[in-house]
Amino acid sequence: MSKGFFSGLLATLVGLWSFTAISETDGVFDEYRELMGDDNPAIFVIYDGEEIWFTPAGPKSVSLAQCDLGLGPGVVEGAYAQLPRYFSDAQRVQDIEARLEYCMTHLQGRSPDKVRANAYSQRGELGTELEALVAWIADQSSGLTIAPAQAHAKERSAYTLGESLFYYRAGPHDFSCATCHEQTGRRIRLQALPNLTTHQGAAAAYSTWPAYRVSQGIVRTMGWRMRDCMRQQRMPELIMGSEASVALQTYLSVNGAGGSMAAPGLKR
Amino acid sequence: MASRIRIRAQLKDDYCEVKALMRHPMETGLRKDQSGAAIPANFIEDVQVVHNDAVVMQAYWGAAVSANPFLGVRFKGGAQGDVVKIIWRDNQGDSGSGETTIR
Amino acid sequence: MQTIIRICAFIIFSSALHADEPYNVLLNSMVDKNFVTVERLKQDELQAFCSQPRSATVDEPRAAELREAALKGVPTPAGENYLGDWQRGEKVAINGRGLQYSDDPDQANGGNCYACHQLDPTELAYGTLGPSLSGYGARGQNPAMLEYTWTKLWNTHAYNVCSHMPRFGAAGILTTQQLQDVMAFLFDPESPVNRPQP
Amino acid sequence: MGNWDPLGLTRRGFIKASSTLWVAATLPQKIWAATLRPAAAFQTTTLEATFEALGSVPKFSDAILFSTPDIAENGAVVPVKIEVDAAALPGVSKLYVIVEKNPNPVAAVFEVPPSAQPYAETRVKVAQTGKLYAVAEVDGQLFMTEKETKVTLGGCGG
Repeated sequence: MSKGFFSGLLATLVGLWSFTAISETDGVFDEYRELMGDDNPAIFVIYDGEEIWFTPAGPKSVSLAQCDLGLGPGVVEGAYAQLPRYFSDAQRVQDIEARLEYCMTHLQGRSPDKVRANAYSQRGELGTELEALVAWIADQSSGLTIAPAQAHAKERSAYTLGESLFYYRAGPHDFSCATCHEQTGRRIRLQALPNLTTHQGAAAAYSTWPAYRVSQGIVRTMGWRMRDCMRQQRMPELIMGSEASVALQTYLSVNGAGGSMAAPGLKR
Repeated sequence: MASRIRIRAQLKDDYCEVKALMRHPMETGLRKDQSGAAIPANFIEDVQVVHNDAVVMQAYWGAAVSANPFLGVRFKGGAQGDVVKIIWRDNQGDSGSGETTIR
Repeated sequence: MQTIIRICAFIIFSSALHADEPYNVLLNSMVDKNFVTVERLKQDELQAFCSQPRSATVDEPRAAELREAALKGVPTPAGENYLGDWQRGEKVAINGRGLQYSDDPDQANGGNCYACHQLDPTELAYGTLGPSLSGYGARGQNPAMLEYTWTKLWNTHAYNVCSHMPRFGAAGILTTQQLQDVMAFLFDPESPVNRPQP
Repeated sequence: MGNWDPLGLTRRGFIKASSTLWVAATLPQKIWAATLRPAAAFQTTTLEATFEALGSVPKFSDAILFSTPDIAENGAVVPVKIEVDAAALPGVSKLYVIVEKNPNPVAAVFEVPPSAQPYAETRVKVAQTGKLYAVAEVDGQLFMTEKETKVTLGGCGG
């Protein structure tokens, strides 16, 4: 019987039913969200994730139950809220996706390329193992305070790097993250844009990813969110769990520190 | 195989409110996958809500019902502890069911 | 084709001034995808200069040089013909695609103006990163106003260094014809931009 | 706050329970085939053809409370709720959700036995901005109310 079940269920109830809306919405979709209520299909994906965590897989046919997410082997509850963080075995700062890739390759013997190739659902697919794992792991931090580790020098330099990446303008459109996420109360078309340089904006955004996206019918991770934003900035493809992705997530989580996790969220 | 239906049954002043989420892609047959091939139509056609073996709602759905469909139903005469069961069948002959007790 | 040539020219001749660390990290964190390559990560002088918060203090002399260079690079359309067809211009303003690795490189690029600006006052889905342009035509079509708007679209840094509006002309995102159509969408009295407020 | 009580079993227990129910899903035929799926209604492609398939053009009635958002953040999932004032319009046996500009306007049909309230809530796909109709049937007579829902180009337009 999975140890985390009951605490998971409690966290699920708290997480899914603390409805979260990006604070900067100017009410355009309040009626829509109110009618949507809080019945979040992510609940199914969370159960999948838990099952996958305990199922032996990969060439070594080993489960992820001994994977260390930063709080000790197999400790899942509360782990997501303290990421990204430095891992001495990997010698680098990792987000949840880089950390899962590390466990999948070292514990299960899978090849990194294969893990990365199947990380995110392609069009028409209905959720990958990684997306389900991240949904469950994030749910296990639901309601807990966002507290990314910043004690290690590399964790602090990840934050500084994240900030410089946040303002890095390049590509045919000269876009950077700041183009859209540096001001409060702005939007692209009807899409509210959180100001990620502020505590409130960063907390509202960081706490609600991963999220069930109604437009795709699946749970999407923060890593995917970074990649897809870069795509729309007209940049090349961001590698899952890469240094740039982790640094940007560190910038977000530190800016949002003190907020409370409420993932998986329910989003467009 | 994780659960494919979540049901909540709550007694309100003079009716029992049932809320359910079903895990189903509800494919219209018009969507294409990454390689450009059409994804075949696959959607729930029938849903039955049963209270103590009596049907309190019979729904027929088309492909326009959203993915991972939600259903809200209200019926009279439910008591705490009664069993509410939901069964769905889709156009490919697959089916799913689940039940809960009224709170 | 003309756009593609100009994009390549734009990238090649832009002297690659890297703020080293982010560039190198990005180079190791990204891979080419379809027609979009890591070549796009190289910054030109303007991008490097503008990779800073909007509130940062500006090196005025350097900004003036960049503004001058931007202004000099703006071509005047043949015969000073600034206005094209507003119906086509509207499509360019609505189209949010173009130059993403998920886009078809053979399709014309969009301008995605609605992403940041209000235009047709009856259209709900508009952005607020840029000012509302509804009723822009009321400014009249005198040469100075046409030239100002044309230059602003071609290379916004000719007036406002480190603006966050893309350099639609200078970066080869839109063709001269597309820009003339967008100008018509802004100026033509028949255009929905200039319809009375709802 | 509602609770999602999976029968109070452990998660693994729950799976076993719901799979055994799978067998029980083959209910006695009499309950299951009580009515037939209105296949014709699901085939129509225009509003007129839809009303024809249902039997007549419904009369407007304000006894039908139809909740839908004026603006949908995304057309893939639009919440709809139909609540009929049973005093004003008694004897409702069927409820329809119709989306005028969908390839097939009929999205969902709800058969409501006497023991149920004339109420139904679900989420439907709305292809483009247009009218949504809630239709109620009372012994062969059709009543309806309509609401417009705007479906906007979400996200960053890319």
